[in-house]
Amino acid sequence: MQQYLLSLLLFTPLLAALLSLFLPATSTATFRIITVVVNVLQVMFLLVLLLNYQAGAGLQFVELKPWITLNMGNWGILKASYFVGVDGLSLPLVALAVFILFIATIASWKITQNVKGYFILLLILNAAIIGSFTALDFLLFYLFFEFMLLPMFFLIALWGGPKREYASIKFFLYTLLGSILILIVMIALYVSVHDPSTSGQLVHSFNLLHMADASNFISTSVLDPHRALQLGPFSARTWAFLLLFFGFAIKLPMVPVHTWLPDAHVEAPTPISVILAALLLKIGGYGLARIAFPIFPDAAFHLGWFVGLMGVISIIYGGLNAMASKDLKRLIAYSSVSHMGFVLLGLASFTAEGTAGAVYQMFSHGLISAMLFVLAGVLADRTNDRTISHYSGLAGKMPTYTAFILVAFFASLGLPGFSGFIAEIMVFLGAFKSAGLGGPLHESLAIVATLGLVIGAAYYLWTLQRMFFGPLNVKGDFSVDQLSDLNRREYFILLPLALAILFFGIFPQPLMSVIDPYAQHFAAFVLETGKNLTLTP
Amino acid sequence: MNVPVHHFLYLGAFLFSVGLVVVISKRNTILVLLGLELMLNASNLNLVAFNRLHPGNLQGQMFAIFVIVVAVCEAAVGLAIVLRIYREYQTSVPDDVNELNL
Amino acid sequence: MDAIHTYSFLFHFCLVAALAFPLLSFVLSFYISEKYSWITSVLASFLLLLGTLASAVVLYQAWNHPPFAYRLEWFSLAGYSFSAGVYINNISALMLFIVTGVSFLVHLYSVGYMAGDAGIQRYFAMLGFFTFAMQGIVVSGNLLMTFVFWELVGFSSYMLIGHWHEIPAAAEASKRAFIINRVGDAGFLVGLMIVWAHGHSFDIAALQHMPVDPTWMTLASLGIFCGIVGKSAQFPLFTWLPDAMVGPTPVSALIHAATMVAAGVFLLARVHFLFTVPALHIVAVVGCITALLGAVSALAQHDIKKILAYSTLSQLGLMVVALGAGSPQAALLHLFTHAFFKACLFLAAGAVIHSLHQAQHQSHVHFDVQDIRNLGGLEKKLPFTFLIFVISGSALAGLPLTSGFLSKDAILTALVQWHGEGFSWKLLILAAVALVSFLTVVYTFRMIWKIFKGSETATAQLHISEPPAVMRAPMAVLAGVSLWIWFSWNPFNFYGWMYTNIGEAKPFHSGMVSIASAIWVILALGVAYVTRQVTVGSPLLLNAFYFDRLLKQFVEKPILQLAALTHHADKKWIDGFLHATAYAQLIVAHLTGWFDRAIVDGLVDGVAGAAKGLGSFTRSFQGGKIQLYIFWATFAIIIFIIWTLL
Amino acid sequence: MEHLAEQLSSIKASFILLGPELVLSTGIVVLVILGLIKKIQKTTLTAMSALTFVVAIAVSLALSRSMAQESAALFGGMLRRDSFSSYLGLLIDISGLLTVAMTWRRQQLQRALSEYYALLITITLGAHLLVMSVNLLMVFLSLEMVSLSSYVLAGFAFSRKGTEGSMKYFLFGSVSSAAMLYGFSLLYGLTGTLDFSLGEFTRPLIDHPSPLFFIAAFLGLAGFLYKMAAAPLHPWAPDVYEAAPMPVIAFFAVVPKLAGLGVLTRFTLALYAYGQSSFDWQFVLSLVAMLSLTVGNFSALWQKNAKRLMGYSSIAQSGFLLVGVAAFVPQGIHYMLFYASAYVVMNFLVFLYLQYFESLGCTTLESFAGSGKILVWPAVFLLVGFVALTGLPPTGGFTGKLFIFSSLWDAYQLSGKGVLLWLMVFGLLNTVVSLFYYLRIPFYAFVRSGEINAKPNYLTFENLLGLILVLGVLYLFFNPGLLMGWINKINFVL
Repeated sequence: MQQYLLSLLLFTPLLAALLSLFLPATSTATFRIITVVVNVLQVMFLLVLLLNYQAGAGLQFVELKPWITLNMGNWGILKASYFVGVDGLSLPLVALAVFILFIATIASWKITQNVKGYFILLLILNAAIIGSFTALDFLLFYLFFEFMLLPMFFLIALWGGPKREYASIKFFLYTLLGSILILIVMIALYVSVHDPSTSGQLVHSFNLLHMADASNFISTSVLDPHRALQLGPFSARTWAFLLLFFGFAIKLPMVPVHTWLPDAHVEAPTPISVILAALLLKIGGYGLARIAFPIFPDAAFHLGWFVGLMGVISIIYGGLNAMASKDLKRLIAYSSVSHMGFVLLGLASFTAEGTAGAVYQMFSHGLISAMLFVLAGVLADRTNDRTISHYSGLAGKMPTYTAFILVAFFASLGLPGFSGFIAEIMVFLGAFKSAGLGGPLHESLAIVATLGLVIGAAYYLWTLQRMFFGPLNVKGDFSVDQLSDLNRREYFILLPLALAILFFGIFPQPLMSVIDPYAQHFAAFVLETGKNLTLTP
Repeated sequence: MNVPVHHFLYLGAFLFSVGLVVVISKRNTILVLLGLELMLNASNLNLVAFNRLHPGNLQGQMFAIFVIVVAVCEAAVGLAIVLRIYREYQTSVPDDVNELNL
Repeated sequence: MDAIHTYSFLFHFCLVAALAFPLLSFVLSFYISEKYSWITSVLASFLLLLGTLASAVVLYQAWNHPPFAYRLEWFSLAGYSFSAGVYINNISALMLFIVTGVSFLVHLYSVGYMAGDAGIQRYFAMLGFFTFAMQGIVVSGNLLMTFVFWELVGFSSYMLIGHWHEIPAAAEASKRAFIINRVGDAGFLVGLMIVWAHGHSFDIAALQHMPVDPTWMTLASLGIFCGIVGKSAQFPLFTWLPDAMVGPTPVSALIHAATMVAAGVFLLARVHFLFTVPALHIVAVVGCITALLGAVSALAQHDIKKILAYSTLSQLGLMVVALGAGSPQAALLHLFTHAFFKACLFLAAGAVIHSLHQAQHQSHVHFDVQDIRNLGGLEKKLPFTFLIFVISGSALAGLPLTSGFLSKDAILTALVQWHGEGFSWKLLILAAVALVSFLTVVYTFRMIWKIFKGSETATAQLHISEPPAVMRAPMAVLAGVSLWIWFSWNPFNFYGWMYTNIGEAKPFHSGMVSIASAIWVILALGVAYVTRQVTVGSPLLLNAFYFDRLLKQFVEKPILQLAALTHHADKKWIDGFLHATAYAQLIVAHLTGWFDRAIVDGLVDGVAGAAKGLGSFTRSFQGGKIQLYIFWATFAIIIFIIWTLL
Repeated sequence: MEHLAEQLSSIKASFILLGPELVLSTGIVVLVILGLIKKIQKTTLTAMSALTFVVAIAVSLALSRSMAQESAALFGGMLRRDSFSSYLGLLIDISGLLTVAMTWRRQQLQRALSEYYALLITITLGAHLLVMSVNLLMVFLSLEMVSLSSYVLAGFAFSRKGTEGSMKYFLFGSVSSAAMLYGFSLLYGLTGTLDFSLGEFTRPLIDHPSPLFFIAAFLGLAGFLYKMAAAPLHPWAPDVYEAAPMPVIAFFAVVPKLAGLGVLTRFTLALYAYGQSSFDWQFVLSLVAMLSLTVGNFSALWQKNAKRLMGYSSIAQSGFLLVGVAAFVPQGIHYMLFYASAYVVMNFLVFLYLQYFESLGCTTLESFAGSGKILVWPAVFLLVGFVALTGLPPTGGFTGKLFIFSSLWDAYQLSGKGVLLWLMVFGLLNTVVSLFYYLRIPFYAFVRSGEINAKPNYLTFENLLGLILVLGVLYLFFNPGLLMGWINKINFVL
């Protein structure tokens, strides 16, 4: 079974979705149960995966099956494969995905409208997310990447808040724009790259590993690193990198292409917000680390400062916006923008610390943002009002809720003991160290980024002060009586999240030992290759 | 009498242009159809005239004959449509037939 | 470390126990049902007592033995190990004991003080956690771990200052304290980044051999100093400390004595070797400013706790000056003595407040019990508290025969030695310190006089009784250790057992300084007595030079404005219209605002607008008139042909 | 001069290779005759025309199997049957069959059904001939065959608007073909031959390039562009689409387009002369493609009527198809054929359901509101169709676009022409714009709430056919190899 683990993870939800399709829409409970069963199965597969994973052994659980092979005569053979595998980058994210999707299913219990459609879309989304994190073939990745769009669009547009139509379309357009940028590069890449394992015949491969090897570029191609064609101010490779970068940055999201996020979050139903923040954003960072940086290390090296700068801008701009937000969900959404800036900064450092920090941040932010959105959802469920200024002194009325809020807020602002701290400090160390190792980031970037910590503390504590402290008082169209404390289901959604955040904050080693070999390899690879390719005329 | 080929071509071009202008500007559909005929005949003139350049090759003349036939068909279809238009709209001014827009 | 000393199992056990008991207290508090919440208070105090005993054993075993170092790998990355190290030498063992001890006393005191409070579980939980975090800083042998506990101290102080969260001022002050600390911590983090980039280790022992470029070293040490400025409430990040007085008084005692502000000075002493000479000069100047500022501001305060808070500021300033002057021992000595007498003062002040509150509660008279203008003549009603106040106040003032005299003497001596011969700016600092010690006497005397002497005013009608024994006992203990005897046999010579063992002893002691200092203090006492009726009515001093308002005006407000601006800009994206912002007063704001409107806004609005515009343009050829279609097509073809041919 | 006997035998041989066309011609005659019978069942007519298409498909398959892959010149070089034209012919026949299937659902509403079918088959026949033509005369005749029948068919809604559409189509079409004819006449004069596949045709053009030649060739192209509804000869499309019956639009969106594309491919390749031409036809085609994409996509943003929206969509799709030709690399043509095949499937998928919804009263976009909640399957299938037209995975539309644009990238690498890079970026970004309007109908159907008078009925003919088409669209994504393997065998020679 071991060699099919990833396929099992991937196809179980799809099969379940197919099964659900043929069940009558009236038996609502069935769909919930099917989804939970899928989640349980996925957790079991994941456990087997984790137990058999060997840290430092590179890609594992690889499945490589031919998918599309087209013989185009003189032009060569077009080859795409079903190629999946996990390594230190994808394993934490796959684990996160399985965990968060489970949480999201439980959080979806209260969905009453069109249950069948909802859970089918959720299952499709599930498969697409897992697929994106495991695919090692560009075409396959792109398939999953695009596959997330439509379910997400409908999940927001059908089950969302009052401005859901606007938000969903904005989400869709933005993300599609990003994916088109990626598509352009994908086309350019696979035409330019050949599969080295086949001699004699020219095989155009979608294999990401082949693309990441500079010697696999066909020498006549525009993207050949040794014959960088100049197009306007940049070389073709730099352009390609920029397209990929912006494509993924939209997903990340990075300032200034972030505005879809607050809207999508504010309007999306709670479980979807959770998935959006915890998983979909990570695909941006994952794409950068898996595709953009390794394939164009020279361009990445050349533009590393820019990537880092955008990261810092995101950190601060996102933080400032969060500070001014009047809606709790919007605040959390902006804090996501701010936190994902660390991923950019870490990756751009070209150091093991920075890379590990970036991956850790993706994992940790997945947990923390999930918790934050669940919490925001709890309040919205009670009163349908998330305006910060409408609340005051909730601590007395909802003590357990406030306790979880405290955990989530302090975890998010990077208090030691919570997972975010490890991630952020690693990013800082890496980013600062970068210049000393010949990396692209100037020291000042890391120093300016520390402002983000202060701003983060400011907006969270201010929110605490405004909403939870002071005398109990509410405004708006609801009464204090509606503010009941957490019920059991909510409690059991939040508790595992809080424990996980705490666990990975206090015991980083299990996760770090998985990330470490990857981070070292990544940093060394991009730095060395980036430098070498840049030096070759 | 030896008229150079390009004179025919000028005439053809002139006929074509006149036809086009008629098509674009006339307010009566029948006249528009006439303009169309002019345009077709401009080509016919060309095709026949080019025989001068390619003597022994009858393709041009052949073509012209076909064009004449096709033009008849076209006129037939066109007139039928105009009749229908007149029945529906009580007008034969193309500009007034513009319910399909935007 | 030539002789390898093997530490006994008992030592290990007690070390773990000393740290574990406070943490246990924190954890257990959650498991006690709300009905029996009073158990928490007793249990917590008991656990802290055990912790104190354990730390006493640790102190005993470690005293004057080679340092105990233990490294546990926390996690590793890229071949580097991020370890959680423990490093115990005389200083840390002593500090551990003092922290745990003072904390125990505060716990004990709180049993009485906080009895009946609704959030008592939360209170004791955080108190335990606060102690644990501080202990972490003390025993940590690793800068990263220090930073971890450093932040945790910030967190627990946030929880404790804001304990009475229903009071808006408490919520505000706690937030402020945390954020200002965060500002310092950001600097600390920069220091850590520099250290890591150059040394690849956070281990304090290993860092001593780190070869570093002096510029980076200076920057690193200044970065770390930023953290210290935040935590030890130095200029300019001191405003949170007076504000934090809204928290429960025992918490103030803890913060001021052992657990929070002490952390900065302690750390500064511990990483003193990292500091380069220019960095130390800055340290000295900052300390001096803080000391002066605290002392003058204390003169004008009316609130008991505020007076004490500003006095802490100024005392901390003194310690930092001593550190800047290159004498960690003097600073530490003062830190230790200060821990006792300041805790004692706060507890005593708490006793006054507590008693008056109780009395007020019975008689339904309402006035601000913390305002010394409302007080007076309490000597008779609260004799025990008065005695405690006098002893600990003398220590604060640095009167002979108290611990404060000794440690202040040590600082002065260090400064005298530091400034060397001749005339330099260092002399100014010395003078300032002397002035501070003079002022300290004045405001301390004035405070005690106003509370206890004179005639009763507002309190005359009240039936006031001494606080319960559970509160009195800790006060008595702390007053006891405010005497000289615990620090040096000779009341005029600080060069006692403690001083000589907390650092490389510098054999420099000038009797002259002691005598001069004693005379100076007595003189100050005289001046204080003479001017006891004079009130310093300067609002400037009352508000500590309006520093927090300054911060508000020039830091907070612009940031909020900036935030509002960016948000506004983001919003406008969505709504699709612009309007002039009232916040655009600053140039920066203008610039970012412009950027956002022009570039960021432009994206969606622009793209959508352009798309629609283009759409209506391309559509405009589609007017439904067929001849026009033909015309346009002809036109397009002609254009096409011309364009291609040219 | 050949002997008459030889000529006759060659004509006889040609007739054998003209099997599908003969079948279609027979079909026309039979249908016209059947139409004379007063009491004929409408179903009989439908069955008859379906049969015609089925037989035509069968014959073409048999023919392409039996024929050696060499291309064969028919009737003394007037037509050429090769694998390229056979494939396009097959696509056209399949489209015809699907149109008949769509018509079947509304045959009771259709007046003059026998003429309707006869015209449909006539257009198919004309399209067949058009893609086979290598002679300008033949091109003109078959194009007119398609056009004249189309003009009439466009008015087969027998409504006011239908007549108007018919007239506009007629006037615009006649002018375009007149212009084309004028261009042809000049070309004849410049080259001395009407057979553009011959070297004689291209040689003088390479040797003596003159602007006149460019003008002539461009005028010729204009006729094809008009047939494809590509900019700048597109304005008729939305009007005609709005007015004609739904099956007719579906048919118009495919058959004349593919026929025009086929002949345009042959013609431009001849003009391009393997890059020896002094005129940059690549540039011209790229420009046309970009213009079509822009006009189609951006104008469609505003539309409120589903049929009209599809009119603009069809303009934009012509742009995409032209991209494959503009690459001027062999695999570009192959990829274009792949996209064309996918286009047939997704186009009919969309129109099938648009007709279905039209029968329920959904004509404007707003009227689709709420339909997705009651008619789940039709709405989902329609969504798949639109997703495919947008070009998102996992549909054949995506694969087609991927292929087309990769050949474009290849062409860019070969030639280094900036315009190709722009075309690529521009074309792909247009996808985002197209998404905006393609998703509007599903958006109304699923997201907006509204009333619709219908009962969910899963077992309809539409759903069966729709399911087949959906599976086809998905299959083309997951296993493009099968179709591509077939297309790859197409040996493209002029």
